[in-house]
Amino acid sequence: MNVAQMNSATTPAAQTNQRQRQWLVDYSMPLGYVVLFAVLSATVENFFSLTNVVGLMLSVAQIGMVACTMMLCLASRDFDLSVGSTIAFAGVLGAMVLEHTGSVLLAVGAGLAAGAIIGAANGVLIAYLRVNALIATLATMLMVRGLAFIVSKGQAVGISNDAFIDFGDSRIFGLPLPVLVCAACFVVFGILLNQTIFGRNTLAIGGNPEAARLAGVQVERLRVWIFLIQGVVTAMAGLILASRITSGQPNAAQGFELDVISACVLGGVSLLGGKARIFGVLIGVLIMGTVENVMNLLDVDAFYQYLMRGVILLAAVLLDQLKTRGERR
Amino acid sequence: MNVAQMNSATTPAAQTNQRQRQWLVDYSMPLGYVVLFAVLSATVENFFSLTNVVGLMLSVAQIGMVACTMMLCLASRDFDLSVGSTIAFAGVLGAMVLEHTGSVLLAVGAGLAAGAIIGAANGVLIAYLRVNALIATLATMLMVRGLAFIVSKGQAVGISNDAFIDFGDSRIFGLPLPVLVCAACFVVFGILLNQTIFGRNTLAIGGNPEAARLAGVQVERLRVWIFLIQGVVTAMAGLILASRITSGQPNAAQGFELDVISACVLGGVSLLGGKARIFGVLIGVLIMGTVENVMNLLDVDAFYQYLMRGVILLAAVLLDQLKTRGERR
Amino acid sequence: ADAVKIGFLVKQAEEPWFQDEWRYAEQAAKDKGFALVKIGVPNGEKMIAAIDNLAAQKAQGFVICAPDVKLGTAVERAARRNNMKVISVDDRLVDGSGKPIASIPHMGISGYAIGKQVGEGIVAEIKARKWNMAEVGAIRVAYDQLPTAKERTMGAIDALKAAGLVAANVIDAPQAKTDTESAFNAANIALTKNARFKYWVAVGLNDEAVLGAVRAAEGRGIKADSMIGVGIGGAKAAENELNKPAATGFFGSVMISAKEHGYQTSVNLFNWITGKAVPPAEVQTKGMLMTRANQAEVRKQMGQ
Amino acid sequence: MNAYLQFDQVSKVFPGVKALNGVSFAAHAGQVHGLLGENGAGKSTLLKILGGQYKPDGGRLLVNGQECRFTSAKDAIAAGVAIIHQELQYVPELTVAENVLLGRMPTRFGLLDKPRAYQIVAEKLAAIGVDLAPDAKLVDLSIAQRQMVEICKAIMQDAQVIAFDEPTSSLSHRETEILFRLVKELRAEGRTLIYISHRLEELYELCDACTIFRDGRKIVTHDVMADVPRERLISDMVGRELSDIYDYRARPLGKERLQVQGLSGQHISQPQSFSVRAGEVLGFFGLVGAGRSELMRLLYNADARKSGSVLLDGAVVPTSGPSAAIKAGIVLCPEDRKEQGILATASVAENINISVRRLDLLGGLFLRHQREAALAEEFIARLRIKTPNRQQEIRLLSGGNQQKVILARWLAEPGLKVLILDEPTRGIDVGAKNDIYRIIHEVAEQGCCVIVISSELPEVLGISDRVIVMREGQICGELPREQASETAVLALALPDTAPATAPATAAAAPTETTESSALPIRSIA
Ligand SMILES: Nc1ncnc2c1ncn2[C@@H]1O[C@H](COP(=O)(O)OP(=O)(O)OP(=O)(O)O)[C@@H](O)[C@H]1O
Ligand SMILES: Nc1ncnc2c1ncn2[C@@H]1O[C@H](COP(=O)(O)OP(=O)(O)OP(=O)(O)O)[C@@H](O)[C@H]1O
Ligand SMILES: O[C@@H]1[C@@H](O)[C@@H](O)CO[C@H]1O
Ligand SMILES: [Mg+2]
Ligand SMILES: [Mg+2]
Repeated sequence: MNVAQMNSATTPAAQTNQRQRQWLVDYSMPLGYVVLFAVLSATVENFFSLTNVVGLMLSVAQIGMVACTMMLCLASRDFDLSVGSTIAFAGVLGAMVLEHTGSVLLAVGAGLAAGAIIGAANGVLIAYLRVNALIATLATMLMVRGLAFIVSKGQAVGISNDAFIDFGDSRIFGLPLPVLVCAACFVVFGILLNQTIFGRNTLAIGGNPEAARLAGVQVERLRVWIFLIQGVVTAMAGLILASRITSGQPNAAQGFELDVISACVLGGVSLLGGKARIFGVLIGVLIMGTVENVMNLLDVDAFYQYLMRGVILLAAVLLDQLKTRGERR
Repeated sequence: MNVAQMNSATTPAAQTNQRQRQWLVDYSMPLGYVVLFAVLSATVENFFSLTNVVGLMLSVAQIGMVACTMMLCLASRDFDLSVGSTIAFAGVLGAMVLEHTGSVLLAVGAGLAAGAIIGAANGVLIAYLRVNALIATLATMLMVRGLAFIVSKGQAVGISNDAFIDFGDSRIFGLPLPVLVCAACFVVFGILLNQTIFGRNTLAIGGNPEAARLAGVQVERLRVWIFLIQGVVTAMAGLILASRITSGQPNAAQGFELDVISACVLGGVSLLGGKARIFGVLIGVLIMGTVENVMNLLDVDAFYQYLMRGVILLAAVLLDQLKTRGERR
Repeated sequence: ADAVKIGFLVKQAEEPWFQDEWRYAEQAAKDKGFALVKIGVPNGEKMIAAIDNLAAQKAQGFVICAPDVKLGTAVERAARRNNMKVISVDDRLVDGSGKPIASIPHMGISGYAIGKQVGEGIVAEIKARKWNMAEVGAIRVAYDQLPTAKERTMGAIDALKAAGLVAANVIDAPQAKTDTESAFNAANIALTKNARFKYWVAVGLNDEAVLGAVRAAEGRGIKADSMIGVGIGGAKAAENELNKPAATGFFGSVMISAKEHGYQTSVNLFNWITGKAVPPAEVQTKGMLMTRANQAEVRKQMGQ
Repeated sequence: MNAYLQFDQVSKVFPGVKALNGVSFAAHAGQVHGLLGENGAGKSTLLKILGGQYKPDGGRLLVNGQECRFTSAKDAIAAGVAIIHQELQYVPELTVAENVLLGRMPTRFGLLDKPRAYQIVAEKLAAIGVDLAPDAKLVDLSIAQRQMVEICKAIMQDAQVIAFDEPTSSLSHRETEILFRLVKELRAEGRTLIYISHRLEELYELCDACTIFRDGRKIVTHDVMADVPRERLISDMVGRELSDIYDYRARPLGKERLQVQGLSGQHISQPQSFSVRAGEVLGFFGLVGAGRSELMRLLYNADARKSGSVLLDGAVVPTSGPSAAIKAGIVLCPEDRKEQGILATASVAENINISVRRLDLLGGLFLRHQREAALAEEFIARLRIKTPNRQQEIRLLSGGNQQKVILARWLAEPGLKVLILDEPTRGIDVGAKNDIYRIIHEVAEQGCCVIVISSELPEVLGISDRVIVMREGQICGELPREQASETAVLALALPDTAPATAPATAAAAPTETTESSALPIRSIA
């Protein structure tokens, strides 16, 4: 009907226009990264080589895995500072179990179980006991780090089991296993976020917890699950790290949490919850890794690396900002 | 009249009851701390002595100063990760100027100016260029730390000027100057928060930036001011630290930002903005310092200190949580 | 007389090295019958707070490895203010202008000298393997924001240069943090950039750093026969590596004696406080290169 | 008795407020039961109890004869109760379909079946008659559209009991029409419907029975709505008589005070001009999305301008943000109270003083607490704001009372010259409406310009000296009070069915649309 059409908010032409715009907004980050990658390949010696690119991916494998679950966590308007400690603890525990029992299965099981428990504890504290997420996970961060030191007596725990060590080292189609695991995480969590009730409810409780609760979403349970999964994936990252460095080190991955959260935010995940794109997170992770990689390739002085990292971080978000300019005021 | 009474929103008795309840909610933290302090005095040897209490206060003087401004920053729904770097940079710069010119005035001036510039840069990035506060201040954190390393060539800058060193050391009425400066900050920022339009507008933009803007608050300008003040106070803390440790250290105060933010959150400042109590922040800072102090007095093992710190952090928020239980629903 | 109580302050309590020092200091406390308070002091602020804390506990003195040597004046002042005796361990304290502080006795190592020992150990092995110096690339896993780290690695590189390594063969791999993974990532890039070398050697501030470089090399098929990595410290991380059934690129570690540092400094301070003896102004201890071949012997000599 | 839904002695106490005090009444299947009452009377609280959001402190709730003790919204949903809340509860970043099916998305092999979800929702939207893309995100929709999504969400639950809490407060005619048709269909299907509104016309049109609340207590239940005279309803609600709620009195108008020249912005693509005379009340009418709010936001410097200028008393108003407008004497009560109006966690007093305090500071910085308190108390009394005390957090007030607080914020401005009210009576009870109209006229009598945007036609006609009508981002006509009849205004506001634009001031013949649609318009006056 005429009336309805005229009245409707947007004409078809305007709609296509908006779609295109939306597309640009959605894919500007990947596009930007492709351009960056091309430029670096052309200008930075050794950058565009299989070994370097594989090395780059390997260097962000751990961050990437955990960023997938951190994305869910941030999307639900939460926060997790305990991931760095969990990596260390899972690695140490796995190494100890391995050395005592010689069983890879038991070692991996113990590590993952520890991650699940830590995550669930975070979740219960935050969802049911309503402790502020920053404080709760800061507390578990301290406690878990303490445990890692205590069980290992502060010493690195050596690993001599070849089957376990091989995991971090071996390659399939030229790609190291840790990179493949990380890629799998992106696929799995991308699907989880976009194609499952779990993912949509996560966004819903981050976007408007009250609305989600009123629609019958079991907000508390969901939050515990998110943290639990985060714990398990983080523990897995810790075990893989232990395998790569052939030991469980209690002081590994300090400051890791900030790297992961930054990668997510760089990828457009909102700290205020309700917004997340797996693609963005991937790009965020890659940007972080690329910056580090290129600076080392170019022999940038350690002190200037700080400066550069800051500048590039800013440049990335400012560019990202441009496209949303004028959208709101 | 019976009906009217039943009907009227509140009976006088209910009102007094509510007042009392409110009072308890408002002062439960200070009360809790007083109880904690009493218990520790009775049970921990050497805790309740002038030297120890003064030492405790001295140990939180820097955190305290910066927590005052961080409170404003969080109240306006922002975030500042760059404070640790600013402390280091201001200290290094002050020490260098001091060693070159021998003028305390110039040194302090340079340090404070640097702080103001860093703060203002943060503010402009966040308020006008709309960069996410986490990323913006993470970037300045990296850049300023880099600058501190670059100007000092990575080496601590020694200070031999006695006038400058004495500042950190001298006492008035038995209280060290840094403690007095910190106390002054609490008074000034307490007044600023509660008794001035600046403080109220800060809370307003934290509570609902759009509503505040429509109500005539100059949101952008105010945010820049908040960061600028934060920069200056942080630089002051950096200079005082340099005076206390008789050198400007480019790698000083790493992780400081997390301590400060934790103290604020512990004191009931909401990360979602709009809520802040100077009293709470004071208590938050004191709890952090006391925990550290007591653990050292009791010679708690370094690894168990992690555990304990986590446990106590949790205990503090859980206790705080109890009182607000059932407030909603 | 009053019971003696001394503090033992270390910059990085989580590091195995300092855990060991503490352990031996405790041994001394038991042997001599004094009380020991151990506090970690990761930065200048915490250090001053810890000294004040010791004063509140009525300790008469402390042994310290400060987070930065330039904190010397601050340590000296804080000790004087609280009327405490102080001995420095590991790192020698200096004043604002960089001169060692004479009033504080010291027992420790020179970062540069230890580094030199690393370099010399590598040179000896290169010669033993009859490598051509021109074909050798040297990875310096760098963490220059930490002055001792810089000294150590520069010492090692200087020793290599003295043996004929040209500057162009030295490749800096700056690590972002001091853990093994960061060293791995940094070394990985260094290897990528310099595929031209046949042989590799690696140095770093500690065992963890060198371990990262060794693992990165392995990832590219550079195994024990074409890699010589020598770390510093000789604690568990090195032990794990040297006890593996097959040799790895981690050739050895220059071990320093936590026992001597921890035990002897505590005893010296105790004697000083009780008026038995004034400690010597400066004692430099030496490191020993520990390899697969000699590890049992070195451990015994170092008393560990 | 076939009372499908029964409240029995239900009570609810909040700190300092007895929101419900032993309320009992029954609603029947196949009927629409209206709830009426002043702002803060407890209507929404009752619905929140019905929806499982609050637990009652006393009393029972029976659904279909069964006593229900809901512990969460989930329980209520399971028991066949759907609520459309007064404060819209949507997830901004999710799509229309995802919001509608929140918590109930269809799946296939464990994965979301998006095509099916979109299809289901598209069909439902089409059936209802709402023209919305199921894959649009809620943030990109107007408030009215979001409200329609909420309604669709509740209806999709296929619940036996559906309760509407002021659903029309942010809808305009077209959507209102759709809603009414829906409500009637649901009634015909035999469902039990609860309907809260402050618009008496609506209640008369839709409700079979009604219950009136005051101060948390039930005053009376009328089993046959149509038999109750309007005056009776009003006096039961507000406890006093109200004859003419608009209270219009002709005033002498001064010279042109506010001149708006060629304003354009993002959604107002063509430059728009108008002016207001001193003492004039200018009404703005238009359909949803006509651009009224946008135009006022441009005037107020709240959005970036593409062109144009604003003159007040001949002087150009600086464009540097709302603070500049306020300084010049122009103020705006925004339409979206929750997002743009209230400082949710601040007190009532704080919300009133936030702007005006700048004029009365000690040394340009320090607050004068006593004067602020006095000012707050004055307005709480003057506007009859229902709050336990001035320290109460504003978010705990009922919607209507929040609106009054925002109004107080601006009435407190001593240098007030132009008062812009965007949907000022949205969600406000009849008594309070009357208060607000009275205030509007008082302000006008003092020589101020008052601009009122409203989607309630009777209101616009009742209070305005002149009416401007907007359509699709443009001012399309202007009618003086004498010529501003319902048909004339609607003729301008509705999209043309005839090719020619209606002449600006003519009371054009009613178009086909106006005739055929049962527009819910009734004059109270
Ligand atoms: N969570 C709460 N805490 C404290 N007081 C509350 C809370 N919710 C509602 N109230 C108070 O309870 C009373 C009833 O509020 P309610 O929202 O039910 O009113 P209402 O009849 O829906 O009003 P309106 O027509 O304005 O929407 C009001 O005085 C309100 O301030
Ligand atoms: N933030 C926004 N994003 C996208 N479109 C917007 C936004 N704000 C307004 N619009 C569009 O601008 C046009 C004018 O909207 P405006 O709110 O000014 O209309 P209105 O006449 O006030 O109607 P309403 O009753 O909906 O408030 C509409 O098409 C609306 O969809
Ligand atoms: O920091 C080092 C420590 O790692 C150990 O090697 C002893 O010397 C210190 O300077
Ligand atoms: Mg209501
Ligand atoms: Mg509008």
